[in-house]
Amino acid sequence: MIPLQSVAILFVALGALCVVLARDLVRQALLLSIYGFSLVVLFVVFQAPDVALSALVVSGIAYPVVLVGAIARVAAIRKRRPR
Amino acid sequence: MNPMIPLIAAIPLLAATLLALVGKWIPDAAADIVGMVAAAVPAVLAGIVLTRTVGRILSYWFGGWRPRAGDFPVAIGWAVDRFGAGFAFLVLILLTSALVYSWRYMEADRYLYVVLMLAFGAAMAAFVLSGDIFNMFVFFELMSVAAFALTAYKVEETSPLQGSFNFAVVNTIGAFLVLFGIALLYGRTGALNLAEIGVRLTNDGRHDGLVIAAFAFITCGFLVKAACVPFHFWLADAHATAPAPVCLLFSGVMVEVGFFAIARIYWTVFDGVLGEFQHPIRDVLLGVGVVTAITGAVMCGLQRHVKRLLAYSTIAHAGCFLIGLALLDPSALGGAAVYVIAHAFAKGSLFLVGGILLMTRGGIDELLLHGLGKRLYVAAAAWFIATLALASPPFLGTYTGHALIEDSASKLGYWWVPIVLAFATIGSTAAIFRAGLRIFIGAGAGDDPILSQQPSESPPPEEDPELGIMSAVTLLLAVAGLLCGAWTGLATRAVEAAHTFTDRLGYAAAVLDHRVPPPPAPETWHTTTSSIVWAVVTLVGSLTIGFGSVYRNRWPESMTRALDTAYGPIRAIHSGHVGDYVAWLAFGTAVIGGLFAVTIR
Amino acid sequence: MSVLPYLLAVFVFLVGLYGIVSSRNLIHIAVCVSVCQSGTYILLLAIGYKTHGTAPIFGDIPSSRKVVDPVVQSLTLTDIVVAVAVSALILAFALKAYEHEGTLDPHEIVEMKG
Amino acid sequence: MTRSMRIGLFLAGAAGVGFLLVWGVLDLPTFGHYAGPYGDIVSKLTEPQRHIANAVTAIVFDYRGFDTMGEELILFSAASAVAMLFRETREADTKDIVDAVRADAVNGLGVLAAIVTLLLAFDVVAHGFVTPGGGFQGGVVFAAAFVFVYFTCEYHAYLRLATTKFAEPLESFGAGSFVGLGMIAFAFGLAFMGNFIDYGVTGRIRSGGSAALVNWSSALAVAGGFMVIFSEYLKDNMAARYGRTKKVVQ
Repeated sequence: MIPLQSVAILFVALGALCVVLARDLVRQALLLSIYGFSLVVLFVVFQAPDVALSALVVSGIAYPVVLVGAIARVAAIRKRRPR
Repeated sequence: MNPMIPLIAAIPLLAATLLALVGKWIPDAAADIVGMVAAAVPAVLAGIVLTRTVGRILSYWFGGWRPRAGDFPVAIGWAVDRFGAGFAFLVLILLTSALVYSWRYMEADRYLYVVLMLAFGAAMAAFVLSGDIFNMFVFFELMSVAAFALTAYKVEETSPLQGSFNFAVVNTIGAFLVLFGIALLYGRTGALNLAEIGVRLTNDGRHDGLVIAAFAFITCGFLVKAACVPFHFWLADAHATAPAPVCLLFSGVMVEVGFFAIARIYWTVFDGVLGEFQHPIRDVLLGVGVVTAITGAVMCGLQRHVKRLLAYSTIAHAGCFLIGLALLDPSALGGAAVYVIAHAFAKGSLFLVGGILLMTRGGIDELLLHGLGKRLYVAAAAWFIATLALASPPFLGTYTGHALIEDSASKLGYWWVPIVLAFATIGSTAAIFRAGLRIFIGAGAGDDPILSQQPSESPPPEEDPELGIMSAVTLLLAVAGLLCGAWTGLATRAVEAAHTFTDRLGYAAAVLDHRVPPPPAPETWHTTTSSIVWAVVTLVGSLTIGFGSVYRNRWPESMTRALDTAYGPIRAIHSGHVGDYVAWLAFGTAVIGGLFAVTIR
Repeated sequence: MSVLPYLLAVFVFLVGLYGIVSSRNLIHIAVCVSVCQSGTYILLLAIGYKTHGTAPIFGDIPSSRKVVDPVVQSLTLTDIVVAVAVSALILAFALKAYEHEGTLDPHEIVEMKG
Repeated sequence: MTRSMRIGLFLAGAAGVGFLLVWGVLDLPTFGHYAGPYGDIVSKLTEPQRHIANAVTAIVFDYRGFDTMGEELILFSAASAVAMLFRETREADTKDIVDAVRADAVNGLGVLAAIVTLLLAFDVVAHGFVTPGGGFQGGVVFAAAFVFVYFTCEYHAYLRLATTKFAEPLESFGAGSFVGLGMIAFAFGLAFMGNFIDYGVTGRIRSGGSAALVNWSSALAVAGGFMVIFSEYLKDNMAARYGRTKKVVQ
């Protein structure tokens, strides 16, 4: 195992922990993207460029749009609902 | 290679995509017709394929990548045996019935419903025909995604979104467990074809942590789909939320697909390497089956939401199926197969009656419907016929399945198996009978303090519904369920098919070396006295207890209170909280896997 | 050290599960499910890795070069698509539940139990 | 069950599951010493048999193309399901919402970025057999090009471009043509998903035979599927933000 792999592994482990422990949704969405990019790095050092590219488009485009859309929607409803 | 085999899945999938393409512009009726045709044609194909699998395994290699005899299979192959073809046939028949029934049942955006139903049915058919473990996983996921979506179809009416959410989360995690198992197997054998993995694992011969963990994860992952305790929680929520014709497929075949997967993978992959540990594996799986059967039966008696009641009854029967599978004996497995068929028809019919009640009476709560079903004659007839079929009366309904499992269990020394089967059958059938008596006869009291209150679905009842087609399908299924048991030829054929199914070497020879395995010896049906005695016991027990529980208000108060207290803990476990469900999933996997780890050394 | 990638997969999977169990928010649960799933990608890719192997693309390398396993990579690609599809669906359920019940707390959306 | 009981139960279970998993992975071949034959055999085969340089895409679209068909159908089902769940909010509800970025520079850059992204998407798909990439990655990028329009220009412009009237058929067509290509092979007397076009030259865009068509149809399916999912989320979001949703409980 090369040192770069160890570093990537460490980042992924920390990233997963952060995503799960973040209780605030916006913060979690941001952390998920960062975690996604750490996965991209890991896949690159595992010599899997195709998978890395997939993980890149997924964590760079698909998850953010869907997740931020969902969070914004919740916020919009909450704002309109008198509590 | 027979082109009919891929068409069994390809036709409904192609129809689903085409329907999605044009669905917005065509009338609902056209979408329905396309759906029915696209389900019926592959059903016929599956039937034809079924007739060609007598004592044979037909393989099909996608993309024409048929390996030469003895070569490594580089592509995806399907291996169709009797069980697989028969199961696909059952799936597509039920899919067709559900779509015919939905003709008058579904409203908004009907084409999307048909699209998802076709994808769901095709995925199940493909799953049972596949001979490649990752291909199975893909279709397992397709089946799950379509199923999640279908639970939420009536999203405006069924406010408990809890059902769909919990279903999706728990089943997705179950699929991850399966995938972990697949990855471990791939790491050891470097193959994905079931036969190839089996050969390589057997030649390797190690039964170390990897093999045990892979076996445990694959088994537990599929047990989630099969709704076994403690992975069963999602099932009641999902059934209570899903539309009735969807429940027909859920209870009739989706749950059973989980057992099929375990059986298929055990007998093609693990049978060789873990063959000497049949005893511990049998004991662990039997234990799970017994707990599932008893939990399902007990919980079933506590329900007043009819679809939820039927869901718990499915759990009770799932426990019995698992017992049949866990005996790891061809004759018991054949018994489980005919049991599945009879149960699918009968339980499906009961769910369809539930749909009729929802549509015409605007409710699904047994107590609120008290006496309201009096004029639904056909539905009432279907309900009681199906109840009878599930009560396992001599030579009718689920009897042949029960008899085969019981006989094989006593041969193997498990004398207590009939007692468990009888308990599960009586507990669940009594509750179904009770609900029928209340709703269709108006018998007994309109109140029962023991039953747990649920938010009832309350769609507005339709003014003048056309029930003709719906009632006909419902009655037909009930009668089919009842008559299954009378046809002992079905049982003997199932046992023969089970011999082919459990023959690992024959399967590998057929898939990898293109050799025809020797046909199984022909079976004959033996009626044993004990099976008839047990059949009478379950029938009488179901009817008596069902009748008695209608009049719970005449029971002594102290007894009712004691029962309520006794049921407290088991009720509390079914909390509806997705976190609890996942915690139980982890715990159950740890216990089952741990038992395998301790006993397989 | 050489089992570290495998242990990472186990760790990520269990951490994701912990997130689901301890969560008080449906959207948070949906994200944790996708974290769980990334554990499976890591395990698959780690199994197919070869020391000093290159990516299995033979455009400008000789076909005799040692390459890592392409099969696990294709399995992972499929897995990723499945993950996104399932996540989008679970999130949609969460949003619908919020719309109906006005809460994202899994404890409060419970309507059926027992 | 209280939260602490739940977590306690889970930790007990997770300890067991973790033990099993670790026990299992410790018996795997050491990291970096992949032993199995499947990958090695296929790596050796793709170039001579199929003239595809990228072994991963060869497996995805050819050897295990049937899995990919299932995968596209999963995406298709999920996108249809999301559309079904959000069907309460129809496009009509968001028709007269104005949600625009009023800065010419941003608009211009956005359009430019969208065009470049589209070109990139085509490139990623087209070179799938030569370099990393292919139908899935390209398809997502394609859908992303439309999201650019939303982020930098106007919601309406996005709606006009990525209307579900366009995205849903695109998705269904893509997924359908995948199954259809499988069946066309029957007409040539081949097995389902058999190859019926010559393989071309390794390293060129047009290599891989009918797997190339499969690649493009999966690109369509993915692009359509993601566009549907994105549009539904954005549309629903708009309707919630601008007060057109009918159903708000309490």
